[in-house]
Amino acid sequence: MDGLTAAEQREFQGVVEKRQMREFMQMYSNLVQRCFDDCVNDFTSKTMNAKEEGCISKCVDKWLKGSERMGQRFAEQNAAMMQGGGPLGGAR
Amino acid sequence: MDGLTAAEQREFQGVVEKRQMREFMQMYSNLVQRCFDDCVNDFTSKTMNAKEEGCISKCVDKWLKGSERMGQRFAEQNAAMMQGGGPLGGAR
Amino acid sequence: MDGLTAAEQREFQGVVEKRQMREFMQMYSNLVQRCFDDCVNDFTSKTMNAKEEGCISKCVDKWLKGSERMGQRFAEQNAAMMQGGGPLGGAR
Amino acid sequence: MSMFGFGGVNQGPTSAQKIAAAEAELEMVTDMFNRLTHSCFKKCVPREYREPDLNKGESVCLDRCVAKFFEVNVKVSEQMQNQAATRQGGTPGTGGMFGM
Amino acid sequence: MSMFGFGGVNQGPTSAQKIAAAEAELEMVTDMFNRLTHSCFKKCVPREYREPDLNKGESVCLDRCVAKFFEVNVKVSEQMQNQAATRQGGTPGTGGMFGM
Amino acid sequence: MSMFGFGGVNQGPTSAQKIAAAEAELEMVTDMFNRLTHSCFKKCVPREYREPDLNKGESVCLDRCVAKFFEVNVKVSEQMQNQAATRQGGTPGTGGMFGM
Repeated sequence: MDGLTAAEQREFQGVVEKRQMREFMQMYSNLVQRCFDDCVNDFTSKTMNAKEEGCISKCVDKWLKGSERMGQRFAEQNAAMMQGGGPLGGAR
Repeated sequence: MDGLTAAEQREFQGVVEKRQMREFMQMYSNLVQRCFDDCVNDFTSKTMNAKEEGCISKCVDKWLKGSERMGQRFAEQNAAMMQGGGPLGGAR
Repeated sequence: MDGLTAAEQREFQGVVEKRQMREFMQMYSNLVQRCFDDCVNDFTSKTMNAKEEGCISKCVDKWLKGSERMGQRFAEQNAAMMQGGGPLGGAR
Repeated sequence: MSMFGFGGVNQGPTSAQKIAAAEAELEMVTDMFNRLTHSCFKKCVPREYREPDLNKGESVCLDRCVAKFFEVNVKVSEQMQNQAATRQGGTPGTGGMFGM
Repeated sequence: MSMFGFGGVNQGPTSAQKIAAAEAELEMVTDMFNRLTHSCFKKCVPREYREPDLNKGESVCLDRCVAKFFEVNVKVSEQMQNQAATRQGGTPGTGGMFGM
Repeated sequence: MSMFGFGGVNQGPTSAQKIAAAEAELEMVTDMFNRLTHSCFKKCVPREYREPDLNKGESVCLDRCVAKFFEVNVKVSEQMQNQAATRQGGTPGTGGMFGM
């Protein structure tokens, strides 16, 4: 963040960390609901069958890997946006 | 909530009550939108026909009863989780 | 807002303005995501084709015009509700 | 300014309480508007977006959709107030009952 | 009261910290309940709403759906704790990595 | 740090204002990332989840999807700035116009 003094940077860092904890919780709850909706559709029993368990595990893996990859692409685009001076007012 | 003194319990109770009011508002707004989306699809007139009115009323009933039933199952699962010491870090 | 003194009105006005800025940001982010979901489905290249660009532009126009029209109808219904004394407790 | 008869803010509330209540009501109206525009746009405007302007059918549909959303809002509010009376007390499924 | 072993709130936290942690946990449980009711209602109750009461099938389905949602919650929590160990450090895709 | 040319925070803002603006921008970027990952995962990764890793097609699709989301974000921002100029003043459909 350009334009912040050292003290302001430290304070902002505290804000970012608190926010990251909330973001992680939000991502975790989204992930549980998304994989539940996609993988669990058989209510003839109240415990998961093998197919559902496998689906949940792969859904979580795919999401974590996909989210990581998109995070890298996002950072690259964001950096390019900041240098290139594109008109994305909000992200500068 | 284990580990809270009497004074802390009282303060926390205040937090819970304020939150419950907001939760109720949120649940009410969700219910209006959900039943509207499911029941109202005919825009040849600007007032509801009998079929739509019946659908809205049953949708609200089904939701309140379903939500109550799930609340009971949720409380049972939550309690079992707390005794059983299952690894759901967040809910303890 | 009936019942507020002049000073309270001014303070409330400040609240409304801050909230409007946030609402505008929220509406903008919703619009980007809605038009992206509706218009962009071809990932054989990493830039938009002509059809997608046209779709995005018309999607934004339709949304802004539709949102404006619904805002007018909403204000009329809201005003009627306040005079007519309908039982919509929340909106009075 | 009381909602569903809850919370007696009428006995001489402080400025802060009056402004908080006004803000809560604005939040409620804004939330309702956001939900209404989302639902009615989806029901009345097909996703092909053939032209930039709203055509006749879309415009009339949006007008009627707003009116019907208000009607549903009133119906649900009445239904819950009757049921809350018969259940004498809080609504099921709120925070309090999670074995906390 | 620690979640996923994060944040050592055990070394004599202040009242404010203890209440904040209790509120964070209530938020987490309420959020889970809201998501669970949304998903299970959609999976177990068809939208035709033929009668106002829950029929046998819908009731049994809701009971099992709640149980399975808890099971998935535990499985995902375990899977992420194992993976967090192997990745030694923060989870990818959080705020910090947007080139900020 | 001004967004869409609003709010002149450049005339010697206080620390609190500078940090609030930085936090608002972080909120905006995080919100955009959350929406982008939601939309692109749904468009690029089929729900059968046959194997735990991303296959070639899914990976290339996600890369291109991120790029196109940014492109749309820029296009919409430009379109609204042009229209805001022609409408000289607030954007329709915001809080202010609910007969309040």
